[in-house]
Amino acid sequence: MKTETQKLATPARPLEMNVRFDKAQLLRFQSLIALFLLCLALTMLSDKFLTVSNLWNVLRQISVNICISIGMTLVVLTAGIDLSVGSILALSGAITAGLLKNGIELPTQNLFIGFTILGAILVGILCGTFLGALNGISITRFKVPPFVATLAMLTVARGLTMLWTGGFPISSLGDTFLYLGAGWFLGIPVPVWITTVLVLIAIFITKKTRLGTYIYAIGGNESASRLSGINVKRVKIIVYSIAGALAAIGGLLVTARLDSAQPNAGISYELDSIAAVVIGGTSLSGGRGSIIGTVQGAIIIGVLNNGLVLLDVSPFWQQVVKGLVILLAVIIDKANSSDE
Amino acid sequence: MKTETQKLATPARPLEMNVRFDKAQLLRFQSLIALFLLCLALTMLSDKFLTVSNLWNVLRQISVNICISIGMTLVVLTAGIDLSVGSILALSGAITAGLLKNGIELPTQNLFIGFTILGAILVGILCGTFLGALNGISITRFKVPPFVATLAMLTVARGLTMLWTGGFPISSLGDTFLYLGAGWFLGIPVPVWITTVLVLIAIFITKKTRLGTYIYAIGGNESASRLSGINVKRVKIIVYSIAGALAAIGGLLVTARLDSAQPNAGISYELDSIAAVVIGGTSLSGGRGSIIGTVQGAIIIGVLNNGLVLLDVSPFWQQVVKGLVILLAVIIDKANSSDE
Amino acid sequence: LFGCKTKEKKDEANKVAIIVSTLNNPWFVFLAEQAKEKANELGYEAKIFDSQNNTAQETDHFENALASGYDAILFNPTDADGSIVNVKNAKIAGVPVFCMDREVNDPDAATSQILSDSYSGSVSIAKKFVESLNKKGNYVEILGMVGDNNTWNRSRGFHSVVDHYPDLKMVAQQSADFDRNKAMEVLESVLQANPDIDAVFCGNDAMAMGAYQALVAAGKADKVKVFGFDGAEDVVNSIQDEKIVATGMQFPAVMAQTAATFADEYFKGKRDFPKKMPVAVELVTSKNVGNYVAYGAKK
Amino acid sequence: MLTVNNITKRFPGVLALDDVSLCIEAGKVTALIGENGAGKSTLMKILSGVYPEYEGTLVWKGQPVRFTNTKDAQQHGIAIIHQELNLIPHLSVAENIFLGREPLTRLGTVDKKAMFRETTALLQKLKLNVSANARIADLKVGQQQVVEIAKALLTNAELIIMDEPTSAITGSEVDVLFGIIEELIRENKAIVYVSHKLDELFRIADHYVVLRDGKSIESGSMQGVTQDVLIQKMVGRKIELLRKQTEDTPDEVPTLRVENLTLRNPRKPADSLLKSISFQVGKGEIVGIFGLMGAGRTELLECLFGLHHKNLTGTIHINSQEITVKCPADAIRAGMALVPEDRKKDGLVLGMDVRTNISLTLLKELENWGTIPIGRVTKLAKKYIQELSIKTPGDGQKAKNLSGGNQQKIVLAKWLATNPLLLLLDEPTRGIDIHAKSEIYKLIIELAAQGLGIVVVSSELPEILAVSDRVLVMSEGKMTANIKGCDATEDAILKAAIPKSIYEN
Ligand SMILES: Nc1ncnc2c1ncn2[C@@H]1O[C@H](COP(=O)(O)OP(=O)(O)OP(=O)(O)O)[C@@H](O)[C@H]1O
Ligand SMILES: Nc1ncnc2c1ncn2[C@@H]1O[C@H](COP(=O)(O)OP(=O)(O)OP(=O)(O)O)[C@@H](O)[C@H]1O
Ligand SMILES: O[C@@H]1[C@H](O)[C@H](O)CO[C@H]1O
Ligand SMILES: [Mg+2]
Ligand SMILES: [Mg+2]
Repeated sequence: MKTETQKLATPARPLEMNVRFDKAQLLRFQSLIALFLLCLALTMLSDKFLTVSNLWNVLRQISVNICISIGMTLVVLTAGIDLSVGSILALSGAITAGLLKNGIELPTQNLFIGFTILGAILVGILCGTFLGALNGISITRFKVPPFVATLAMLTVARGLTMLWTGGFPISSLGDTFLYLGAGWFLGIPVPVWITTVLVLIAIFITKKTRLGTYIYAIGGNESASRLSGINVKRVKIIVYSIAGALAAIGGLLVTARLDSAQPNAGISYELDSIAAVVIGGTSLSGGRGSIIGTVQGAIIIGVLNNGLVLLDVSPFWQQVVKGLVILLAVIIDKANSSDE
Repeated sequence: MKTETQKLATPARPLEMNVRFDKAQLLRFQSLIALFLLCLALTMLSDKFLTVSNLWNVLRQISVNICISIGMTLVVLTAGIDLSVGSILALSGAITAGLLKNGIELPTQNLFIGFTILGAILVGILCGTFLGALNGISITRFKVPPFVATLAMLTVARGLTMLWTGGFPISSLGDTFLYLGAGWFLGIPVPVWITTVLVLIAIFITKKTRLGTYIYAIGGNESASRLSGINVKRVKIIVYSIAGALAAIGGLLVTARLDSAQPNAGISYELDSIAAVVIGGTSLSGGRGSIIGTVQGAIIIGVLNNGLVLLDVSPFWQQVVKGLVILLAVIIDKANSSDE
Repeated sequence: LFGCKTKEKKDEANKVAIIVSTLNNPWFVFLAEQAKEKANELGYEAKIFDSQNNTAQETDHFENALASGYDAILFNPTDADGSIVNVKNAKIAGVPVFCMDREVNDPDAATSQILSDSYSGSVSIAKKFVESLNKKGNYVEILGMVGDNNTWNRSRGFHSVVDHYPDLKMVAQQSADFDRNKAMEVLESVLQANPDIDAVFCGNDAMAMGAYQALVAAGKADKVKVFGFDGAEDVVNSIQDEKIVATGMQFPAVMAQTAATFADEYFKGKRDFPKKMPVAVELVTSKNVGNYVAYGAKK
Repeated sequence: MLTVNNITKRFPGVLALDDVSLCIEAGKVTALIGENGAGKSTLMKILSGVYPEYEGTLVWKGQPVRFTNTKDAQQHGIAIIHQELNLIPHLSVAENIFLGREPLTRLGTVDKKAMFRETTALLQKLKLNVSANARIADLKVGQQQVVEIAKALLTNAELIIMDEPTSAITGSEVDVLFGIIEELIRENKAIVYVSHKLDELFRIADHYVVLRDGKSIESGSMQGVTQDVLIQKMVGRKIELLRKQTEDTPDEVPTLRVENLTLRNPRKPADSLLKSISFQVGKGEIVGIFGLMGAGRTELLECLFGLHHKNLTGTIHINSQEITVKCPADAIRAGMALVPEDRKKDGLVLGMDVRTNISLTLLKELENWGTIPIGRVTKLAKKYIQELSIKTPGDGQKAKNLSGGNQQKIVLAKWLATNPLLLLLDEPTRGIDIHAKSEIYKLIIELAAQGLGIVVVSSELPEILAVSDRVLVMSEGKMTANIKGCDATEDAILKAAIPKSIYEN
């Protein structure tokens, strides 16, 4: 028997290895092809595209979407979806801004401002995490379909934002805070630093930790996962909380960049985010996909937006072109993936 | 042995009978509970709610969403999704309006206007059907995930609308056309007539025809359907075309009602529509659900919007309340369904 | 029964519906709230309806408002043409409609229209624009929502002046949906393609602030002149600090209060209202900014 | 009637069929045998048009053919009962049976009446007593398999392929099926029959064809062939299915003690699916639970494993310690492991690789410093791939690409990895080849020897008799017999399995 198993295996293994390689890396290679072609085209069309400053510019602009899309990827991997990210982003941003602006009741300001910023940020992120957890709870405990649960949250959180801000922006939050969104550190924009770190953590979680494996398992076959002793409900609640927290961080970045919390921030961000996830090769039915794929999905979208403006395509045509290019990108990827 | 199998199954049989009953009717009963409670509450809270005129209001207002949601239900039943309905609605509406306004090159107008209206309408619907078919093709032939394919179409169709209208509304299309959206027939608003007919046709298709069975089958288990010799690709293309056609009809209703085609009509209608479908008990993973459920989902949303306005809820609070009520409605339904 | 219905209607206080195109933009929030305050002050019940830039939803609001027996509508249309039907229906139902800020293209549908003249407003901005660039330079135009007719009123008004100066070159024209963040990102990218621009004209103040932020980030804030439209708080302050050159001050408060007062007079029996009552858009620059506050003139 | 010439089929990393040739005669039952992963299903899928790409040729009634899809094959008169159920969960039995070939009324609508009529007739013929309107999702695995059979019978095909049609059904249903097969043979139709239950082959097959590692080893007439000979040909060497010499368990504390377990039927609170069940499993004891389809065995195991906590009453003791299991996690913590009945639905994450599937129950233990060292996972996986001789190109292969039998072994592996106190096996050798079977029996007995308590639910009497120290029999949710292994005889067991109610009339 043994000899036999080996016999079967020997021709197979090398093949297998890169099949396996596929699964882990393929998606990445995939999106890279489309991304590469896209960049190539833009470089040829505009000499302004492939410049250091423009690349930083693109990266800074997509950092928010990437930030949100990390959480979205985890959610989608569990075969869920989160439509509330945009509203949670707005609410957390507004809360942080509000606390920063009016929330300082300490004697010696300049001593405590640093602390206050940190405090305001923490509260903002906590609020995002909490709303995310609520999503998770209504989905697991009350069995509400993720689409409905998070759609409800989308409306509620937007309403709360309006109530908290009264519908008016909260502006001029001070340079220290602005730095988070607009500053540079070691020649790299601060938001890019932040998202990079978040991406690395997310990759680590998905590839190396138990939580990561559980997320894939639940998306792949929920009942088998439950029978294997995985606490499905807890994992899902955690995942939605993470998504909420990341949306909140996204909110901080937006607010900091604008030096102002806009009550209508983040409207329809959920679409961009899900788009990044799906273009990145993650399946909406769960169980398959990768953070790195999502990052590339986000980059494709970002590069596209940037390119269309560089070429000063008229606002009308932009949408047409954008849609077609995205379609094309995904088709190219499919064509180049041995994946069913 | 024979007698034995019989004996064994007897306990199971009644079980399955009413289980079966569930599946067919439960969803309907479900949503009715939530809907009933909602209406009860509103009737008690406002004497304006339960008036004939107001009920016609509600029905007229939801007719467009129902119209779109019929197509959406079919798509979702095949485990797909269509984000492009809003844009297709805008484009078809604009095309019809454009043709009506500028497309008349016949000598004796008043003789041929009727024809022209019909012609314009047909072209509008055809265009919607065509775009829907394109969705279906990129999903089946090019294996683009429905989310991306229709998201791309959302952008493209919106762009085309802007190009066609130049960003300006196309208005005053004549009373005959207006009648379609604002008129009354036998004491019932015309749009309500139109949607009712469409709903009946859709129920007929899903319950009585092969196409209907195949739609459920594909959503329930695509590979099994393929093995049973169903032409999955064709069915899907048909379904997305239908969705496109219905979006176009929705576009006509909106345009006719406003006597003007708005370039930014239908923005974010896909969310309302999917919400109606899911609240109506259709599962986003396909294979289960019903048109009638969707209709009730749409009514719930419509009644809610109407009610919140009748009661003096401030616009900001409205969003909060709306979200919570929808969540509650679904939870109530879940609680009342013995379904897993 | 009908009689008693009308009778009880008599002793009810009149109700006023305030239907605005969107509350996703502080400008309209302010407009709506001013109208509400004034109406309440005059002793009427008032409720705000948000059309969310969706004319169909606006129609729903009209129907619901008429169904629930409002007696007057203070109206900020989503669309000059699309909203005509709604106003007409109200007229048929015998409910007066007073338009605020945005116009409906029908001379006698509305009882009266108190309008902010976006076109001539941006004409005067354009004049300032030409002057402060002294007739030459590269500029960028950032449009509002391409589906919104104020976007085009402003763009047209602006170009009706600026296009007469061949040395003023528009190097890019992009839309940012009246949104601060979008405006910033768009301009960031535009700056990549056109590093040496001299001015940016924005379709509203939210976008002007976004544009300014982008310029700061690119270290060009002092070289490039930014022009806005609205008279929003951030921009008024920025003009004070000479960060932004000029904006067109609209007077939402004035428009809203006038509309509410008209409604009051209507209830009291007055019928002859000016069909159109333009409220001038005033040019705000660092010279006269002292006379203004957010969305209006200093009292 | 059908000749297969030099068929070769490759999958990424696998040579599934290697130059296979055979021929199938009308009016005969051809048995196709081979170990798990030998290539049986793959070959059948080619014959029925599922896989259009392959090397080699098919000759159907003298004509060379190449089916482009299943419909194509159907139209040529070839029907197949797939090994893995291919039904639409939320459609009715009738809709499933007629899927893709619905009868139409004059109006062009689906003729539901006709479908209902014919289906009911068909179900009667197959003695499956469920309504033609019942939803597939509400049927048990066994009942579903009968529907799958009905589906194939509906087309009056000339060649009917049956890929392990009896893997989920028991005595009476099998008899019915064989009755029908004989009928078909009388109508001079051809049958290809794939099964790991050799005794069945001797009952109905005329010819046999042996596949090994994707090659056709040999074929011939069943006349005068013995089990051992067949096994020899399949496995390439001799194996004897050992029968455990049963021993009484020393009366120390039992590993598992269950008292008055009663399971309310959530849909009809009136009746209960399990009626006050009490039994024990001693340390190192193997308890076999026999019952006819729908007896309640699966529910019983599921209850022990915490799946029906809400509707459950009664007490469970592990090592004389009362425990409450609210969810599988609790059960696992208490030292239980459950190999479920339906591996695809509950056993495996099909989209994941073998390695992860095996380690899924054990990640907590493998974890160090909050990370999962891939090395340990691979080591664990390789160990079990070895021990259970799981046939896979590598521990990175996706579970869904393994043959049915090998998938089952993975499920076993992932539970053995938790080395539990009590092992619950629901139909543990369903679809598993004779060789693997004996390996698994050996394993079960070994594990028992190491002091594990083991419960084996099976619908195969020989299996029950082979491994049990003690045999429990269930019928209609009641425990109807508790027989010492040594006194366990076929008819004693069957007698207890048949519902009492039958004797009354
Ligand atoms: N879709 C596939 N992709 C890759 N490999 C596959 C695929 N299907 C089958 N195989 C491989 O082909 C070989 C034969 O599989 P097959 O299912 O035909 O075996 P089998 O004889 O039916 O086994 P069993 O008796 O367990 O059903 C196995 O090694 C299996 O892993
Ligand atoms: N979904 C269902 N629909 C109808 N009856 C059911 C269902 N689930 C369980 N039952 C009934 O519960 C009882 C026990 O079923 P169960 O599957 O546990 O028996 P079993 O002995 O495990 O059968 P099998 O041999 O198929 O595993 C049977 O009477 C069965 O008819
Ligand atoms: O007048 C309003 C405001 O300028 C707003 O900022 C955009 O829309 C215009 O109609
Ligand atoms: Mg097989
Ligand atoms: Mg069972």
